[in-house]
Amino acid sequence: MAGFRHRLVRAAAWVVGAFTLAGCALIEIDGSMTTFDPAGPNARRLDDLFWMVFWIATAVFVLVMLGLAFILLVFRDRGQKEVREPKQLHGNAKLEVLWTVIPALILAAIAVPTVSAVFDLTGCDDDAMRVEVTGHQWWFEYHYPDYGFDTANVLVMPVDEEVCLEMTSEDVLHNFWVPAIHGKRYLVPGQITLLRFEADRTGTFQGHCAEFCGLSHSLMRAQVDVMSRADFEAWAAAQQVPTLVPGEGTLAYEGFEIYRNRCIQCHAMRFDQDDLSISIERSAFNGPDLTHFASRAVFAGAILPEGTESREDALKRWLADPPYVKPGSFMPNLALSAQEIDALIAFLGGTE
Amino acid sequence: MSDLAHDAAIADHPEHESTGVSNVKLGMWVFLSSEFLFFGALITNYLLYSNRSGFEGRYPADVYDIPFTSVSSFVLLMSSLTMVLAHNALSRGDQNGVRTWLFATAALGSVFLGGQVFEFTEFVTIYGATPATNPAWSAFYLLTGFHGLHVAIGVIMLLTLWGISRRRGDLSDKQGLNLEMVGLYWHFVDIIWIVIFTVVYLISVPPV
Amino acid sequence: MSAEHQEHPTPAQYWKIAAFLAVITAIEVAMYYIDQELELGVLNAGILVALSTMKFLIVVGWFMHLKFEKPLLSRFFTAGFLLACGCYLVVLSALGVVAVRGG
Amino acid sequence: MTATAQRPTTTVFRRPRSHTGFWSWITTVDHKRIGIMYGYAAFSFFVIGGIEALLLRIQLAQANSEFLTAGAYNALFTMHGTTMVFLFIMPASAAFMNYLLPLMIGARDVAFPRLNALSWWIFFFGGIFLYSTFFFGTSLAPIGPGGVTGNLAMGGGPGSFNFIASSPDGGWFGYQPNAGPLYSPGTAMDYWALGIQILGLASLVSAVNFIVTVFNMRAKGMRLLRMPVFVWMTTVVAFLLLFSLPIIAVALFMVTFDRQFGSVFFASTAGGDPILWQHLFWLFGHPEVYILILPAMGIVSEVLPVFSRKPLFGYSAVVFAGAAIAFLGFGVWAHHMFASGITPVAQAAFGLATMTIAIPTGIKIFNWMGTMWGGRLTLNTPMLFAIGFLAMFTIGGLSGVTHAVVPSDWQQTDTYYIVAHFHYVLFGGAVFGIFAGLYYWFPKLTGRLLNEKLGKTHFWLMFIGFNLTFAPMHWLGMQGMVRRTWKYPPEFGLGPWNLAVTIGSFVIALSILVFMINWYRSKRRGVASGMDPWDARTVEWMIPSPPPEHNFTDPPVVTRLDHFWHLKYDEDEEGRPVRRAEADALLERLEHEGNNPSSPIHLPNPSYWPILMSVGIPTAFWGIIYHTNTWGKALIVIGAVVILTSLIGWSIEPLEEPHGDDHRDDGSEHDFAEVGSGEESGDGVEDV
Ligand code: HEA
Ligand code: HEA
Ligand code: CUA
Ligand SMILES: [Cu+2]
Repeated sequence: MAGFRHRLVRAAAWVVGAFTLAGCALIEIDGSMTTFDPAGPNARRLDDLFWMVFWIATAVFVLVMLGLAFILLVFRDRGQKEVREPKQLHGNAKLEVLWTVIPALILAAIAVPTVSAVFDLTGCDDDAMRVEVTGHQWWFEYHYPDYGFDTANVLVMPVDEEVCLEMTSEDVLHNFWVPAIHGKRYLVPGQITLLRFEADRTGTFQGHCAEFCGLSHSLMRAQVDVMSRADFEAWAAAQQVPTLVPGEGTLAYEGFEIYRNRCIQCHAMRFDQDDLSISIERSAFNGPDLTHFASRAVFAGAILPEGTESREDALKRWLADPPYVKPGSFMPNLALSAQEIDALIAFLGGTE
Repeated sequence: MSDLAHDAAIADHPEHESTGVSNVKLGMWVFLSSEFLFFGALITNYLLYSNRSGFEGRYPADVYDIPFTSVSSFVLLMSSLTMVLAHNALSRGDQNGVRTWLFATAALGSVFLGGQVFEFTEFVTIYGATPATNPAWSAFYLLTGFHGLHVAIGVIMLLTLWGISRRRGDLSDKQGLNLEMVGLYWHFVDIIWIVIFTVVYLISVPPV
Repeated sequence: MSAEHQEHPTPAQYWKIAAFLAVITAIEVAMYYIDQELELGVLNAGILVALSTMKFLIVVGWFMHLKFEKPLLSRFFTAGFLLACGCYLVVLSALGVVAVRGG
Repeated sequence: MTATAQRPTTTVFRRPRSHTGFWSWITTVDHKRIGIMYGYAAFSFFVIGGIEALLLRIQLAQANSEFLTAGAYNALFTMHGTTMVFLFIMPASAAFMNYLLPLMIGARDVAFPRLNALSWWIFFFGGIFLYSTFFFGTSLAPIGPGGVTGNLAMGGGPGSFNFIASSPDGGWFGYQPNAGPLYSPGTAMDYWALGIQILGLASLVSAVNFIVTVFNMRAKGMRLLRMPVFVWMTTVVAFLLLFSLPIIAVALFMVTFDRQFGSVFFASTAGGDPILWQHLFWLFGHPEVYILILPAMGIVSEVLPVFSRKPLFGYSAVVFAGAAIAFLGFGVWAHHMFASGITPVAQAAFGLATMTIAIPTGIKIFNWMGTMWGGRLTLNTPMLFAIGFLAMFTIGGLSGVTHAVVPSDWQQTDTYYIVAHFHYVLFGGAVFGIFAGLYYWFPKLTGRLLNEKLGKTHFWLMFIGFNLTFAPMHWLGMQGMVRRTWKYPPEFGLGPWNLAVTIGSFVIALSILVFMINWYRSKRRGVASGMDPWDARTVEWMIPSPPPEHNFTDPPVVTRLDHFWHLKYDEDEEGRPVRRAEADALLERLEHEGNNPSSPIHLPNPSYWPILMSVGIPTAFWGIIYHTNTWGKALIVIGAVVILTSLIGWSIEPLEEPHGDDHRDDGSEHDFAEVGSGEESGDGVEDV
């Protein structure tokens, strides 16, 4: 029986080790994409469901493993002389019924909250504010029908009220995911899918395109700014006004010229002089609307600026060679000179 | 099922537990049962897309030539008759009958294929409808095309058998079994067309 | 050939069966034109499906001799058929809804 | 081999006669040799797929790594998934089925030996075809709306393409329209679609073959409910293949037509529906995952009883649970699409359907534990792997149930939590099961035992490495690490655990190396195993190891489940086995008779046609990819001609050498009306 105790000790050691490891992990990970820190009722509902099923599954697993461990410790053949041949049991109808019914019951218990949550959490309330989300390779576009402007990469929404995302894609499948606010939903070309967004805490939340959508799927991220209703209205108002054409002769104006000759092919922009404005429809190919570019914390699919990088450096890198930063990028390398880049940065810097 | 296999073994096989159905025949039926899922998928595509509204250009159902297709369907249906007559002749040892009916079946099959070729060319030339026109047409061509392919393969097998019986004057047991198998295959292709003719041609109406 | 316990139909019977099939086909085509006039819609579809099912069963049962074969064969055959119907109907209904608007 | 003798050579269509050497392998129709070839091919692809995985892991070892380009990464995970599923697990299972099915039901061979060879060669050339993409395939930057093309970085860098990157990169389920003509231009995805098409054809042929074999070729008394569970699972899998492959075949044809012939099934611009692809793929794809696991479950059901010295607990329950899993498996596919916007009704229905599968699977798990309960457990390597399967698969299964809780799957889907789930079921399940089988039947294959020390080292290394690799993925997924991501930023804080995963994957690699060494050494210098090293229960152990070409000198007449065991053991009044006095004499007799048949035995002849025909298929498919230019068209024609000629050759090939006193034919005098109809020759093996 010494061997038996020995084995127990070893097993215990393993378990402790595993748990400490897991513990470290919990501390170590800051988790800006974690699903365990919900910031809204929907995400919280999902979180609760997960832990419910997680603990049930864990219980089942532990029971099975205990059974297995017992069997291995007790019935293992250690070459003892005295052990006799085992009874040749062929089965037991009662047991069969038992381990058919019990799992069935457990599953039924899981099924009830599952189904109710499915129906509660799909679709939107009709009076919810609509935001039209369009997926592109590799960035998200947001259109605010009630206010009539477009923005990109950063989704801005008011706190404590439901916002209904009406989503579609312009090219391939994408999958819009902001773990803190709700689960995922595909963006399907030619179809509309709905996602009910609601946050009960202001702040900035990270998101990511979760469906494989080609070369730069890994670089298709999203950011959500949740703010008070008042701040949101202010922001929306600011977004509605067209941006100023910089004064002649300034560096910014050179940048404006470059925009008009080159960038305009893909990037729409609304100016205070209407005749200059071009809208998405008029642009040959649809890149992000740059009207209020400077008001967005991140750009290029919400991947830039990286870490502590300054916005300038990030823009420099990007404008110098987009496909290098983002493989397959539909924005080509325009072979811009250093001062052309500076001019553009100056111009874009002014688009508050 | 175990008893079934057992009876069979007692009944007509001293050496094996077995269904009492020859391997080839059993295999053929098993294979045919999977063909249902093949054509099922093709028909599903067609039903899905022929009921989606808002496609470019015409829908197949707009341009079907029902009288023409009815005739070719009738032809294929009758080829099943000739096929079964060939098989029947074989079991009566009437080798000439076998040869005649085999040829008749192959001929009818070819007529059906000709009809399909004609139909396709008509659609392409008159209505400019190609697989690229819209998903409904893609589905139409894939479905009817694969059915046509099955018919073509059947015709080849029929002619091969016919050729063999011409050369050897009669069909060996093995060839005989092959004839039965080709028969099963042929009838199956026919019943698939029975479904296609009804579901795709007669029922389907373009979405409004 | 193999393990058929009942009697084969005779050629005469085969001709009769074929004639019957031909008649059904004729009725089907007729239904098509009747529907053009009367707009029967679902009813028409129902009738047509019923008729073609009849044809289907006759060909399988007599021409393919399934009626005279060991039940095992029909079991396989129907298994494939039913599975196909079941799965694809679900696919169709699922897609029919999605197209309108996703949840 | 006793069954060989000299005979006059005749006719143009002589059948090949060599029984040793290269040609004998090329032309063999012996299910055992075909099984062995399947096995080696599958394992080679495992190594390739594994090395692809290791490359993925090196890239992901730390944040923002640039070891691989984006294109290369996408290509590698696509090829890794495709290889492991279609070129490793499936053929590995096929290897066991081919080798064991006839032996376990007491048959001379499968019902259609030549078709069997055909399946194998089609698979083999299918694999070659798929991998030829590395040399011939191209994949280019996507073509966006308005015909604008994406751009690749000039002169290297993460944005550029390279050797690896020019192979399929649409993911193993090639979602549309991303894998379509616009967004994956170039030929790589065509290689993928057509390659899987070929592999599917191979499996379909074997499926028919195995079903007929099981229903018609069982030795006398081997009723359906006396068959070993592995045979049952083979049958179930054969039906799953039979009914699910046609679906993927159609779906792949649609893709090929979209990409090659301008149809618009999935072109969203023309109104094509990308979700249709998902339905068709998963309608195949979910049955597929049970195709991958059920053989392993069969293997485990053979190994556990032997090393518990008890019969399988609840035999019929285990069998019917297997069938139930397969049946339910056709009704749950949309659980891969919970986030795709299908209606709440559909989501709920498929969620519930998915959960129900836990019930039959549980029945299996519990019956296996019941088998071990009160037994006398020998914890040698095969047993360890079987127990490892039990534990690891349960984890994977339970995480599967957490996906079935639809709303929580909205968070999990497309993250590493899913990657964790399916590696626990695929690696912890299927792969552990396969290794259990390898250690268990190696003596049958070679007459030698694999080395236990190395075996145990292999097991523990693999067990630890496996958990180190895949357990953290659960955590990573819930921390927001999405799948198929080539890079992740440091601020997500995923680095440390990804490093652990990478280390784990190399530990697995090491364990596989140990196994390879063990195999290599034991094949030559392993301890002789004798005929019945494990005191086994099933009839494949009633013949010498390695088995003679004709398997059974006279097929067993089976009296009950575990026939062989009951020949060796009686039960005392307490129901405990007592070895019969004559048991050892019996074994000796069986061994002697097995090797020296009194009367010559009829076996199907080898044939050239299967391999020839299967060369034609990839040839034609290469042609399809390049059909726009003349030599493409030429290839199609050549392929078609090769296939047709071999078809004709096949059908008029003489069933035996005329006047040959070599009895290796299947009895052309066979009356096909009744199976085998009495006379011994060929035992119903039809030379088709
Ligand atoms: C061997 C292959 C295999 C097997 C056996 C399974 C088994 C199961 N799988 Fe898995 N699955 C895959 C391979 C497999 N899966 C793959 C490859 C994918 C990803 C494809 C891709 O996206 O690339 C996937 C993805 C996948 C998804 C989609 C996730 C997503 O993409 O969002 C889901 C969702 O429901 C799922 C569920 C299940 C369930 C419920 C089972 C069940 O069969 C499990 C049943 C077993 C148990 C439950 C454990 C034992 C039972 C007991 C101990 C009884 C008591 C238990 C209870 C009462 C709960 N799987
Ligand atoms: C049975 C199937 C199977 C198996 C066995 C494996 C085995 C492994 N898998 Fe795989 N995996 C899949 C099926 C499988 N996988 C599927 C279907 C996908 C989805 C693909 C997709 O998303 O499209 C996937 C995806 C997948 C991913 C996610 C990629 C992504 O989403 O970005 C990762 C990442 O870590 C991964 C890792 C591994 C590792 C480390 C192993 C290891 O266990 C491998 C161990 C084997 C070896 C290491 C080779 C043998 C060892 C040697 C030859 C030793 C000598 C050689 C050297 C040391 C170089 N797999
Ligand atoms: Cu968009 Cu991934
Ligand atoms: Cu699944």
